[in-house]
Formats: sequence, structure tokens, C-alpha cells
Amino acid sequence: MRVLVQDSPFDLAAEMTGFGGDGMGAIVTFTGVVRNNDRGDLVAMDIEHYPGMTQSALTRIATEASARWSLGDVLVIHRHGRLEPGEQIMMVATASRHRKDAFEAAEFLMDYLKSRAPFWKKEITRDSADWVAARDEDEAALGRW
Amino acid sequence: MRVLVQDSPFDLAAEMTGFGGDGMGAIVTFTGVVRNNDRGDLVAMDIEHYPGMTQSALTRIATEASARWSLGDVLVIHRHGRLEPGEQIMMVATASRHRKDAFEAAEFLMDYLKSRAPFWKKEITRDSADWVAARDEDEAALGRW
Amino acid sequence: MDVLYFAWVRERIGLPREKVETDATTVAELVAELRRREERYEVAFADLSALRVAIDQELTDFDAPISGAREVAFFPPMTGG
Amino acid sequence: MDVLYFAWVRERIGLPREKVETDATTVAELVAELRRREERYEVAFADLSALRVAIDQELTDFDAPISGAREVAFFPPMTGG
Repeated sequence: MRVLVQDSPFDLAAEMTGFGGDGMGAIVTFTGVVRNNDRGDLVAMDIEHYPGMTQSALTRIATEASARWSLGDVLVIHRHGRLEPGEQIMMVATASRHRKDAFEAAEFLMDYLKSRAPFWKKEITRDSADWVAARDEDEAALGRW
Repeated sequence: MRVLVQDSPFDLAAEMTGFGGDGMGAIVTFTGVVRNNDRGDLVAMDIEHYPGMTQSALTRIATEASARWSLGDVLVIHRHGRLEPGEQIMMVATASRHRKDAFEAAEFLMDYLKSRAPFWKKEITRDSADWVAARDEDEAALGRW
Repeated sequence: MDVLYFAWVRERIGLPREKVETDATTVAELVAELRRREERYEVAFADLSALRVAIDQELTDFDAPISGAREVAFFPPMTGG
Repeated sequence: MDVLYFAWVRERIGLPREKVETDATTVAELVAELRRREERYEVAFADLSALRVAIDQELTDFDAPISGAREVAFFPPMTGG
């Protein structure tokens, strides 16, 4: 299991080299990318986090996923700081013998990352800077696990 | 949308460069890897396909996914021929504005690829060569879509 | 018409494809005709529930009509992915 | 104890962390005490349903005891991923 919290970019390809290991037939990745807003005037997304808590919160989520599903490997990377449209924000990867476990564990990781990891996004446009509101559906998504 | 049927290896990183495009916040990939059997004596997996039908069957599945979910991009790669343990067999990738669409579409693609794309796997060990039997649970997985 | 065989169907029949002249109007009739030919066909087609069929490269059923078909393919359930 | 603020809580209160001496026994009592201090605290803590709290870097509830806590953090619902 690897959990990385960083301001620098990450390289999906480099992270996936050797990921999974022997006997794992299924690898799922999720990559989150800064997307422009509906008005198309996003300058950057500013991501604040709680340094003392972030690593342990992500590790706890990854550990929980490993306990619930049969996983050969788990990777979580989450960036903070100022990210421009098109930049990668975060990724998770899961490896398992079967695709069902790999998919479910990746979705679980994403649902918990959204609402239980101490990150806050601020949307910076030319004229404004607004904190992104949590979405009810993200909180509701936890109910399925 | 890209659909590739090939005997040569593919490079997840190269395929993902520029994948998704503007406005897509969520990218999901699934990679299938040849895993050893329970006895640990797999020499290779021999993958036969139906050349005239394979490309069109995969394209149909990818088109169906694009119709059902809001996707910015879809990629399907499936190899055939002789593949050794640890080699990548296939991958799918989906890009969407939101993670739910990207995950669901990727799972849909995988479920249909398993049971509706004309590929047949033969497990080659030192002493035997046996066709892999279709699993009832793979057929049953189609029921959820 | 061309008749194609894949995976263990190909192995049991011993060839990947052949030209077949037939008056059969459905896949099932074509199968019955092939089964009467030789034992290897009888063996390959013994259990239709273990077989799948495509006409002109599209999956279909054994009761599908084959008039006008250029290519009929028989194979076991697919195991891609 | 250290009290930390993040995102708009930090912005409304105007600082990221401060030392607080308190006799409060629960998070809710600590919040009540902070609200009595100055209007910026009153504003930041006006709607507890819009806030989350962590004690010693673990998420908890507003009725959690704070005796022995080294660090209490207040922030809006998280928006990671």
C-alpha cells in the first residue's frame, strides 16, 4: 500500500510500473482532473489540506479498502496547492485477482476520499474565489458501503 | 472513441496521454493482466479471436457505453495471440465529467467484453492445454445493465 | 456459404472454416445437417447449450434464418477480457 | 490546546491556528466559548451543521469530550477527490 500527499505532479505511468504484482489479474485506476467550470473561466483550483491529518486519513481509508476486498495492492495519491484546468488532482489504483473487487475497492476509495479526507477546494476565476460546496450526493454515496 | 485489436503489447501511459480532453474530470482505466493459475504452472495464455467480427463487436459495445453514459472519450484495446503471465491482455478507459459515469461505463465495457466479444482463452501449462470455461457469474453480470 | 469454427469447436471438427452448400433455412437445420455428416461434427455439436452462433459476424440464435447469409460461425461461450 | 481552522472557517476567523485555554469539557462547549469572544467567531460558528470537527486529527462529533485533547480542528465538509 502506498499513500502519497504532495504538491508536485504525479506520473500515472511511473506509478503503474510494477503495480499489482504476481497473481493480480485486474487493475483499476481512477484519475481526477481539474475540469473547467460551466462558464469556462476557471483560472485555478486551490486545494487546502490539513497536513497533520491528511496522510493518516488516507491511510485509514486505504486500509479499510484492503480489509474489505481482496487486494494485491492499493495506491492513493492526492495533491494540494494551486492546480490549473487539465492538471491531475489525484489518483487511486487497486489490484486484485478479479475485476469486481478491483472496481468496488476503487469506487469505495473515491467515495471516502471525497467526503472523509481533509481537503477543501477553492475555485479561482478572474473575478472570484469561492469554496466548492460539498455535494449531498457525495455524502449519500457513502451509504452504499 | 478508439478500438484496437492487436497482438502487440500496448502502453497504458502512451494511451492515456491526452485521453479525455477538455472538461473531463474523471478518468477510469481497467487493465487485465494474465495471472498465473492456482497451481502456478501456467506457461502462457493463448487468445484466439474471430478477426472479422472482433473489431465490430468491440465498437458496438463501446458505442453502447457512449450512448448510455455521458462520456468524453472511450478506449478499448484487446490483444490476441500468445501471452505470458504478467503480460497485459486488454484495457478499457473512460473519461467523463463525473466519477459515477466513468466507473459505470468502464464496468459495463468489461462485463460485455467478457461475454460478448469473440475471444477465447486457452490455458497452456507444461502438461496441458485447456480452453478456459466461461463463468456463469460473467454471464449473470450482464443482467445488471 | 462460409462456415467458421473457433476454439474447441474448431479443434473437434479439425478445420477453421469450410464452404457448405445447404438447403437449410435456419441455423438449427444447418447444425442438424452437419451432425449427420461425420462423427466429429456429431461430437462438436452434441450440446447446443454449450455453443454460440454468429451470422455475418453478429451474434444470433439457433432458430435464426440463414437465407442470404454469407458467413455462419460456431464457437463456445466467449471468454474475453 | 491548539485550535485549528481550515477553508472558509479559517478565512472568517482570520487565522489558521491559535492556542486556547479553556475549561470546556466538550467540543460544543468550546464552540460556545469561542462564539462569545468576538463577532468573527460568532459568524464562523453560526451554523454547526455546516461544520465538521476533528480532535487530535480524527473526525468526531460536537458532543465529543475534549479533555486531554492536544488539537481541535474546525472546517467545512471536505471536498477532496
